[in-house]
Amino acid sequence: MELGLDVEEQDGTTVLAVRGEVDVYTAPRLREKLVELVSQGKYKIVVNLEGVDFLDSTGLGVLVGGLKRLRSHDGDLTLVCTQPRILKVFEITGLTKVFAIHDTVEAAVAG
Amino acid sequence: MELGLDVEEQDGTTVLAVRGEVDVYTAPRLREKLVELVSQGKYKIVVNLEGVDFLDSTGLGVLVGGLKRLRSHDGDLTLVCTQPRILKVFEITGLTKVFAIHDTVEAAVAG
Amino acid sequence: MSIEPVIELEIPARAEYVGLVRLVVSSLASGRRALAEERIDDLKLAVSEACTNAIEAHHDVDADERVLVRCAEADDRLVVSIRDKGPGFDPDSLPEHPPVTDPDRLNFERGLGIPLIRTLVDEVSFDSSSAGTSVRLVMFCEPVSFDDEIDLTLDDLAEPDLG
Amino acid sequence: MSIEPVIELEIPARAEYVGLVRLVVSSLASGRRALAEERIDDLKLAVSEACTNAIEAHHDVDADERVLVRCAEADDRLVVSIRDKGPGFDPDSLPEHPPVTDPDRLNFERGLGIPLIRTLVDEVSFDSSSAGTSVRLVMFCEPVSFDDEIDLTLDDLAEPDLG
Ligand SMILES: Nc1ncnc2c1ncn2[C@@H]1O[C@H](COP(=O)(O)OP(=O)(O)O)[C@@H](O)[C@H]1O
Ligand SMILES: Nc1ncnc2c1ncn2[C@@H]1O[C@H](COP(=O)(O)OP(=O)(O)O)[C@@H](O)[C@H]1O
Repeated sequence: MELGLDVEEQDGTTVLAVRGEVDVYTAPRLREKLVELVSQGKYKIVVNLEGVDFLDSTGLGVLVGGLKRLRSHDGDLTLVCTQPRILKVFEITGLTKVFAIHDTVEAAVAG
Repeated sequence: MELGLDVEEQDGTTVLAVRGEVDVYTAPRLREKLVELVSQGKYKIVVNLEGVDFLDSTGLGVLVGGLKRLRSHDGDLTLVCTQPRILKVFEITGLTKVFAIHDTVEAAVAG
Repeated sequence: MSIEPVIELEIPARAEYVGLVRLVVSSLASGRRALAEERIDDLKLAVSEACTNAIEAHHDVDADERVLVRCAEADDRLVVSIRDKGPGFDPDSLPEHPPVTDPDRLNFERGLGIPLIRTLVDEVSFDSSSAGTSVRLVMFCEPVSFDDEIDLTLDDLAEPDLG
Repeated sequence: MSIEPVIELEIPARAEYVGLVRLVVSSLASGRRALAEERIDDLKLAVSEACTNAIEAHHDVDADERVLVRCAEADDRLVVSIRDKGPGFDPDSLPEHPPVTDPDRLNFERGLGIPLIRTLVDEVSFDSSSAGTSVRLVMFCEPVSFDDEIDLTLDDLAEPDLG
């Protein structure tokens, strides 16, 4: 199972595009990537979930951990997601109130 | 598992387009369709395998049976197939020598 | 309602095999016309969460242990059970998270699996002891389902119209 | 070479479940970088043929019987075995088909499964008795494989160049 992780800079914001399935097997790679970006001083991160086919609670946990880490640097982690089945996981868990979720990368970068 | 079976007439030839997986579970439906066409007096049949993802020996058997049935009516059953993984099954079993296999429906209809 | 023969899938208790379990369950569920795509996704996620827990339960025990997934198909339901030989737990006394509006919420990366399972499937039951845990998930397949019942308003529950 | 833990999939002996077996095997095989897509297709077809035979073997016995598929992963190979409790057979005394150029060939719709299996995988062995049959298929995953060996010409087999 492959997890695609592509990083791009846009107007001073780091956009991390995730592709594939985020689960207990692949989530550690997402966590490492977020830790790496923070250690490089990237404190404004947009995680683009549009290419994600599956996201479970382990993936949610990694995103919560990332947000916490960034907040501690006065940064932010926001999301791009329009897929109903992925949004649903945020809704059920109430995390739509924790994350800013945008429809497009442009909107997310504009903040 | 769905097997798609679409029938079309082209210049006096019946083109049967097969989609999906042809195996022990779905092959009976292919057989029934061929029997039905023959009983309707369709003796020139082109089976288009371009939409087939998987074909096993049960599928081969149904095609051999169809060819035999049509030959007994002085008809013919020819194939359209360019996918290497499907062609391979005909090659290994030597059935490339039994069936006329064409690259396009047009070529098959032209005979 | 007759319970149909069962599919059994046994995997090593390792994270890399959860995807395979999802594949099997969603393939079986896709064969059910009565089950909408959205509900297949729900079942897939619930099974994945339960499998993840089963695998994690073995981390402290024996990495060579195995997780057994059984899928039974009946006319009106799909039943998936996930069994591990981990240390067991009490599903009714799990810690609660701070409300999502509390900044302290960010200190909790875990504990979302079982709440998700409870929301996603029609029925869930846990059978857990120190010898292991079995989680049983039920998804009804009939068009007239649970959801419709829940959507009943008080008016619907009033006296039947005898006219 | 260590044999890794095994995946077991048990299905009812019914045609509708062969697709599930293919899905599981090709998903496992796809996880192996060393296995080219073409060889995954070969393994998938061979497993499918063996499963079909296992299921058909039960038609005369007991429709409630089950077929067990085990997949073992090792560094250099994938091993898939398919076990049934059918009446058994002798793989070495199967009838031969007329040559494909013989018009009589069209009278034979069956009997292609085992020849296909033998061609598609690197190793196959049958263990069959009146209590059932077990077919073991081996696919090597290393880049330097069987094919290269078979491609050796007589020249290659001549005395080594000691220069
Ligand atoms: N199969 C299991 N065996 C043992 N403990 C379990 C099992 N499933 C869940 N638990 C316990 O319940 C807790 C909550 O599970 P869950 O809600 O899925 O969140 P998470 O797995 O992220 O902690 C787990 O941390 C674990 O302690
Ligand atoms: N697992 C099995 N149990 C019993 N008989 C088998 C089994 N596999 C194969 N056979 C026998 O060998 C024959 C040839 O098999 P095969 O080459 O796959 O062709 P087919 O299945 O189309 O007949 C079968 O018809 C059957 O009689």
